[in-house]
Amino acid sequence: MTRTRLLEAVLPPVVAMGLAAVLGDLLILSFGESPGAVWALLVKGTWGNAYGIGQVLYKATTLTCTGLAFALAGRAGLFNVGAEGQLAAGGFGAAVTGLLLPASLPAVIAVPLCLLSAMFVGGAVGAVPGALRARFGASEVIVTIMLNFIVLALLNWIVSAKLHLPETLRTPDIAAGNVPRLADAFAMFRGSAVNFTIVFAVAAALVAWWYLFRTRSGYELRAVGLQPEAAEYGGVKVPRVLLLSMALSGALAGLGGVNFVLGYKGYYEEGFAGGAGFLGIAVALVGRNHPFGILAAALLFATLSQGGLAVNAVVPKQLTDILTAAVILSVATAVPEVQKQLRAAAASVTASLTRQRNAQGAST
Amino acid sequence: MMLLAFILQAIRIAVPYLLAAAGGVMSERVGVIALGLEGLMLSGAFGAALGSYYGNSPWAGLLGALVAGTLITSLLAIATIRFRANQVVVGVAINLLVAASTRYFLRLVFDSSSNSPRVPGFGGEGVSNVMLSSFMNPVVWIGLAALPALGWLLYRTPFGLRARAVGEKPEAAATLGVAVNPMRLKGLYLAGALASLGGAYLALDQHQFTDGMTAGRGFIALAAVIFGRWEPVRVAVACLLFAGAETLQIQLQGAQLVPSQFVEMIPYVLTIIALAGVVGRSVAPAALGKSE
Amino acid sequence: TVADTTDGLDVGIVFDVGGRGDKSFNDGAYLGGERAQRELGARVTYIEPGEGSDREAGLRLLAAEGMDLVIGVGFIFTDDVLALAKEYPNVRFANVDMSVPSDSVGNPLPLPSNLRALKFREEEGSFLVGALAALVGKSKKVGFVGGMDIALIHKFEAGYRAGVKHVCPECDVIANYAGVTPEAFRNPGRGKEMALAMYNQGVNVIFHASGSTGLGVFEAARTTGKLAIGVDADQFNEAPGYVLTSMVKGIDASVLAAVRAVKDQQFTGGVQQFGLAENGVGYIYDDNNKALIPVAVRARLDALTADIVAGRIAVPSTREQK
Amino acid sequence: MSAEASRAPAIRMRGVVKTFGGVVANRDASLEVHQGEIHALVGENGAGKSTLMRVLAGLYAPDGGTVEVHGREVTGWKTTEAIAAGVGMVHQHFMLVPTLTVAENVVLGSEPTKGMTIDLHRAVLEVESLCKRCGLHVDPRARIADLTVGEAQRVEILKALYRGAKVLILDEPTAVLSPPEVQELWTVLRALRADGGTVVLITHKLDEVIAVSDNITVMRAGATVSQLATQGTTPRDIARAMVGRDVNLHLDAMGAVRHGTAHGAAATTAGAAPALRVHGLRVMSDRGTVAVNDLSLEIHPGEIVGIAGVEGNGQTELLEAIAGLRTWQSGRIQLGTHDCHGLSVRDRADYGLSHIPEDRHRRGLVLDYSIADNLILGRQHHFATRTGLDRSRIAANAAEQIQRFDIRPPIAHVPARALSGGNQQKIVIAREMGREFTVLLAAQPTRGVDVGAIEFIHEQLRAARNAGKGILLVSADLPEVLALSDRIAVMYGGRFVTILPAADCSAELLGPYMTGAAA
Ligand SMILES: Nc1ncnc2c1ncn2[C@@H]1O[C@H](COP(=O)(O)OP(=O)(O)OP(=O)(O)O)[C@@H](O)[C@H]1O
Ligand SMILES: Nc1ncnc2c1ncn2[C@@H]1O[C@H](COP(=O)(O)OP(=O)(O)OP(=O)(O)O)[C@@H](O)[C@H]1O
Ligand SMILES: [Mg+2]
Ligand SMILES: [Mg+2]
Repeated sequence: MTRTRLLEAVLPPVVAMGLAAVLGDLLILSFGESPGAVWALLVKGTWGNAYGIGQVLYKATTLTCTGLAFALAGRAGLFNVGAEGQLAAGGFGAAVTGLLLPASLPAVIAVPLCLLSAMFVGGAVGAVPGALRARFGASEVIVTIMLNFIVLALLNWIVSAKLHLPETLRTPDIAAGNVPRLADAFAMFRGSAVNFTIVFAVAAALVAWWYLFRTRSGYELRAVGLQPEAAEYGGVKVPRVLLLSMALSGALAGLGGVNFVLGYKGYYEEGFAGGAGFLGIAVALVGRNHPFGILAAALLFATLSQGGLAVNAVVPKQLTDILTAAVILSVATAVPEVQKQLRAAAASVTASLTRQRNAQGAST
Repeated sequence: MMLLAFILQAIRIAVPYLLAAAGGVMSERVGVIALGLEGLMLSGAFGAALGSYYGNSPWAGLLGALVAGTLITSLLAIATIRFRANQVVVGVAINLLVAASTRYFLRLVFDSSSNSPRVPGFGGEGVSNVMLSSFMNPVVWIGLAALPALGWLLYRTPFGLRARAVGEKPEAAATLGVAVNPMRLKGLYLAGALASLGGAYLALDQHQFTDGMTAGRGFIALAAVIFGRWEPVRVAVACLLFAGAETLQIQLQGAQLVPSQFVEMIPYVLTIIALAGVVGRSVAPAALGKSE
Repeated sequence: TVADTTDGLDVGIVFDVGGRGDKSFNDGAYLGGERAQRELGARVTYIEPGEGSDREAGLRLLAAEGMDLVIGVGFIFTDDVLALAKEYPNVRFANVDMSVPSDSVGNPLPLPSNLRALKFREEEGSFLVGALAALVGKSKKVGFVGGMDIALIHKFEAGYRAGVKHVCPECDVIANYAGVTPEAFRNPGRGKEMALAMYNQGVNVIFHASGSTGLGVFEAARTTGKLAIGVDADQFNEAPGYVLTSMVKGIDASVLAAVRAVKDQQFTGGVQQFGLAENGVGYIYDDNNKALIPVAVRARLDALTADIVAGRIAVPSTREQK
Repeated sequence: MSAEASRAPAIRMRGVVKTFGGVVANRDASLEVHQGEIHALVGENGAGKSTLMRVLAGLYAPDGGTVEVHGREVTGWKTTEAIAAGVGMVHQHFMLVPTLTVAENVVLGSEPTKGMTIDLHRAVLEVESLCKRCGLHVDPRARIADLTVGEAQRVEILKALYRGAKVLILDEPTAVLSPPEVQELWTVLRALRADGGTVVLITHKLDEVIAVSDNITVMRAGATVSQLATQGTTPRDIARAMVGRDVNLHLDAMGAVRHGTAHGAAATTAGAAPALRVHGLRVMSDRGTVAVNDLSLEIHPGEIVGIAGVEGNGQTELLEAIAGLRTWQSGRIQLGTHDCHGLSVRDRADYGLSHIPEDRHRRGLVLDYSIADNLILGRQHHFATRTGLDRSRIAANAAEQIQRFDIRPPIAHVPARALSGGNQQKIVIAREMGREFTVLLAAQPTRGVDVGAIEFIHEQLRAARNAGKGILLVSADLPEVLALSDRIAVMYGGRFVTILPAADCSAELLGPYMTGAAA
C-alpha cells in the first residue's frame, strides 16, 4: 500500500522530467546550440559551486513557502491561486513592521515580530477568499485570482503614494528584523542571496507535515478536502476549516515574502513576488501536496530558474520557463492516469485478498 | 460628440474582452474552466503577427491566430479531456507556457525579446474619420457579434442544448448518445478560436506583437464571464461595463480624481462582489471543472 | 558558450525588464555594446534576467567570470551594482540611470572608484521636445503618455511640461499613464487608446515615455495622421512621417565611452551626468523629420538649448518642482 | 422483417465480459429476451446487472462476448446506434439535466429542428402528446429541478419512448416510487408489451419480479447463473439462485417469530425516560420547502422505531436535524436529558448519539482514508493527545473493531475505497455501534450490501436493541422495517401519518399511508 502511494507520488514527476528533457533538447537545437553543452552549463551554474547552490537554495526558500501554501489549501480541497498576492502582502507586512520597529531592538525580538507580521498579513489576504467560500460558496479560484490584482494594485498605491524612496520602487531600508545571510555563518555561500529564512521554510514544512498527518486538526482538514460531507458528518465544522486552511495557506505564502524582504534586500520592492506565487502551484503539484515532496520540488524548480540565468548568455532564459510549464502540464496530465492505474491494481489486490479470506472463512 | 467618442472608444477597448469572454463562456458552458484565456489570447496575438508577417496580409494574420489558438487548445484539450488533468493547474500552466514560448520564439524568429517588426494589420494611415476608422477592422465586428451569436448558438440550436447539457450533467447527455468528450472538444476549439481572435485583434490593431501585450485582459474577460453569470448577453454587458470604466479613466486624463490603482481594481472587485452573491447569486455550470 | 575571459576586453551587459528589442531603452545599451564590439574589439555578453534576485545574480555571474566591465541597464540595478562594486574591486561597473544614494541632507554619496553611474538629465531633453510640441502642435493642447506611474517617468513629464509652458504658458498638457505595474510598459493596446483619446480632444502632438506601450501611440498617430514624439532612441522607423522627433538618450554613447575608458585604462568611478551640455540627451533633427520642423522653431530650440546649457533655464525634474 | 429475424430473440447477449481497471463487472454474462416479453434481471448488488445493460445500451463496449438485437449482431455499438435501433434505457440514477426543462431533456440528442435552430415549440407539443398517449403526466415546460422524484422518473421513461424505444431497459425504476406510482408503471409496461415492445426490468424487489415479469435471469458475481420462467417460481427460488445457497430472507421474518420483540415491546411500555425526544419539529429542505412539519417522536431505551415511507418525504431532513447536520425552524430535540439546541454534531455524539448515515460513500466514509482512520471519524477528538493524534490507540481501536465486525480484508491501512460495499458498511457499523452509545440513527443500514452482510447487520441491530439502546431505523425497504421494528411510523409529506406497534402492521396496511391515501 505504501509502495503504491510512493509510486503514485514519484512516478508522474519522473515521467514529466523525462519529457521536459526531450523538449529542452529540441528547443536548444532550435537555437543552434548543443544540448549537452547547455545542460552542462546549467548544472555548473547551479549545483556546480557553492554560490550556485546558495542561489538555488534562496529561490527554493520562497518556492517552498508558496508550494506549502498551495498544498495546505489543496489538502482542504481548495485552490489557492492567490499566493502571488499573499507573498507580496506578507513581504510588505514584514517590511512595514521592520520599518516601524526601533533599530536598537535585538534581533531575537525583531525577527519573530517581522515573521509574525508577514504571516499575519499574508494570512489575512488568504482569509478573504476563505471567508467568502465558507460564507457564500464563492469559488476560491476566482476570488484568489481577482484578489491578486487587487492586492498588488493596493500595495503599489501604498508604496508609490506613501512609502517609496525617491526615484525608486522600494521602501527605505529596514532597520530592525533583518534575517542574516547564510554566508554570515558559512563563508562558502558568500555573495549568494540564501539566508536563514530557509530554516524557517524547512521548519514550516516539518510543522505542516506534523500538522497535516499527525494532529486532529490536520486529520479534519484533510477529511474536508477529500469529502466535505463526510467531514461534516464526523463533527467537523467545515466552513471553519475552509477559512482556517485559507488563512494558514496565506500565512505560509506570506512567510515566503520574508525571504526577499528581510533576508535578501532589506527592503520591500514593487514586483518582487513576480512569478513565485504561480510557481508554487507547480511545486505543490510535483511535490504531490506532501511537505517533503514540496521541499524536493522546490529545489527542482529553483534549479530550473537559476539554471535559466546560467545559460542565458547562450539561449534565452525562456527556455527554462517553457520547461517549467511543460513539467507542470505533464505532471498534471500524468497524475490522474497513474492514479487510475494504481487504484485499479490496488482494487484487484484487495478484491483477491477479500476473496481469499472469504474462502478461508467458508472452509473453516 | 464627447459621448460618441466615449462609446466608440469603450467598444474598441471591449473588443478583445468580448472575444475572449465569448471563448470563456463557451469553454465553461461545456464544463472546462477558462483559466487559460490569457494564454490563448497571447498565443492568438503571436500567431497573428507571425501569419501577417509571412503572409503579408492581416487575413493571413487571422489565420495564424486561429492556428496558434488551435494548437494551444489542443494541448489544453488533451490534458483536461483525454487525461482528465486538473483544469485549474492546466490553465495556469498554459498561461506560463504561452508567455514563455512566445518570448522564446520572438527571439528565435525576430531576434528580439520584446517586439515583432511591424506587420500588416487592419486600419489605414491618416484616415479622415478617425473615430470610425477602427470599425473598418473586421475583428471589431466579429467581436461585437460574438456573444450575441453565442447566445443564439447556446439557446437556439441543437449544438447549444447539447453543450449546456454536457456542462451541467455529462452522464445524462452521454446516455442519450451525445458524446461528451467530442462535445467538450468542439466547445473548447470554438473557445480557443474566439479567445485567440481577441489576441489577434490586439496584434493586428497594433500591427505588431509585443511581449505580454494582452496584459491581463484574459483575466478581465474571465471576470466578465462570472460577473455576467455565464449568460452571453449579460457577459457582453459586463465586458462593456469594464471597458467603460477603463475608458472613463482614459478620458478623464490626468484629472486624478481617484488613483489609477483603484480604477484598475474595478472589474476584479465587482466580480468578487458578484461571487459573494451581493448582486444576485452567480451559479456556475454544475459540471465545471469536473473531468468525469 | 561564455567567453574565455583571460585576454582581451570583456564586457557584460545585464538588461532591464523588456530586454533586447524594446526599440528604446535596452536597445540603446545593446547598440552601445555592438559598437564596442565593432569599434573596440570588445567581447560582449548579454544577460536578460527574470525578476527579483536574478538581477544581482546576473551581474555577479559576469563579475565572477572576471569581466573587465559589467553594466547594469536601469535604475533598478542601483543597490546591486553598489554592493558588487565593493565586493569585486577589480571589476569595473557601470549603471545606466543609477539612482545615486544621497546622505540625509540630499548630497550624493561618493561612489566606489570602480563604479560609474551613467545619469541622464532626461528632463532637459524632454523640455526641448515639450517646447517643440507646443510650437508645432498649434492647438494649445499637447499630450504625454507615460508607462508605469513612477518617479522616473514623472521626470520626463516634468521636463516636458516645463518646456511646453515655457514657450506657451496658456497651453494645456494632457498627461496620462498606462498603469501601475511593469505591464504598463508593454501594453500598446492601452497606449493606442490613450493616444486616440488625446488626439480626439484636439491634441496634435504626443510625447511618450512608455516603452512598448508607446508603440501604440505611434499607431494612433498613423491612423489619425497626427504626430508623436519618440523616446530614448530615434523611433522614426516606428511610424515614418508621423514621428515629429525623438527625445534621445545617448545610452549607446555612454556605454561605448565607458568601454573605451576601460580599454584605454582611463576608467574612473563616480557620477557621469549626461545632459544637453554633454550631448547626452537631445532630440532628433535630421533628413527624416526636417520637413516637420520649421526653421524658426529649430532656431528657437537652439536658443533654448543654449539657455539650459548656460543655466539660464532651470529644468524641473519632478512634478512638484515648478 | 423476415421470418428468420422475427423468430430471433429481441436481445441475445452471450459470454459478455467487461472489466474496469482491475474490477471484473461482467465475467460471463448472458441474456436472452424475446419480443413482447417483460424480463426481470436480478442479482445481488455488484452482480453486474447495470453494467450488462449499459453494454446493451451502447454505453460500454464489452471486452468479450457478443450482443445481438433482433437477430443483428451489434457488439460494441454506440449509444446513438442503440437509440436508432430502438433500444432505450432508464438508468438507476437520474440522468436528467436539472437546469433544463422536461421537453429539453426529452428531446436532447434528437432535437426537432427548424432550419438550424431547435423547434422548441414542436418539442413541447410532441412531449405533450406522448404524455397523453402513454399515460405519463408531466408538464413539458417545467424545469427538472422543480419536479418530484416520481415525475422525474416519468421523464426518464418519456425520454426512451420519445426515441421510439422498442426495447426498454429499466434499472431499478421503483426504488423511488410510491406503491400507486409502481402500479402506474406496471400499466405502462404492460401496454408496451401488448404493443410488441420488449422490457428488461432490473429490481431487487422479488415480489415485483413475480408480479410483472414473464421470465427471469439471475446474475451472480458478473455471470449469469440461471434463467427461469416466472410462472411457478417463488421468491425463495430466486433468492437461492442469487446467492448460491439458502438464505434466511427477512421476508420470512415477517409475521414469524421475531427475536427479542418481547423485550423491546416491554421496554416501550415501561414508560422509562425516552432516550430521544423530538417535539413539534419543523425542518426546511435544501429547496426551501418544509420537509419536516410539526413532527413529534419518542424513542425509548430498548426499542427500534422504524420509519416507513417513500423516500423524499422528509426522512433525510429529520435524521440530519437530529444528528446536528441541519438547522431546524422550530420544535425541540432532546437527547436523554440534553436539549440539542445549540449542540454540535460532536457534542451530540459525546452525549451518546450514533448515526449510520444513509449514504456511506458521501457521508459515512472518507473513502481515501484508511480503515483505521475511518474507524475514528467523528471521534477523532478522543484519539488526540496534546501534541497530536495518538497513533497507537488508533491502531489498537482498528485492530479491535476489524476483528469484532469481521471487516475484510483485515488490514487497517487499506483505504476504504478499495473495500467492497458490504465491508465499507461494516466500517460504518463498527464505528457507530462498536462504542458506547444510547441512541442510534440507522438510515438505510443495509442499502447496497449483499445478503450475508444484511443478516449480520440485522443481528447487530437486534443485539443493540436487546442491550437497551434506542434505535431509529429509516429504510426504504418495507420488509426490513417490518422485520426489525417494535413500532412503525409512516412518514408522508413531512409528518407521521400513523404510528403503530409493529405486530399490528403489514405491508398491505401500511401501503395506503405511505402514499398519503390514508391518514
Ligand atoms: N510526495 C512525497 N514525497 C516524499 N515522500 C513521500 C511523499 N508522499 C509520501 N511520502 C512518504 O510516504 C510515507 C507515507 O506518507 P504519508 O505521511 O502521506 O502517509 P499517511 O498514511 O497519510 O500518514 P499517516 O498514516 O501517518 O497519517 C511517509 O514516510 C512519507 O515520507
Ligand atoms: N465505471 C465503473 N468503474 C469501476 N467499477 C465499476 C464501474 N461500474 C461498475 N463497476 C463495478 O462493477 C461491479 C458491477 O457493478 P454493477 O453496477 O454492474 O452492479 P449491479 O449489479 O448493477 O449492482 P447494484 O444492484 O448495486 O446496482 C461492481 O463491483 C462495481 O463496483
Ligand atoms: Mg446497478
Ligand atoms: Mg442498487
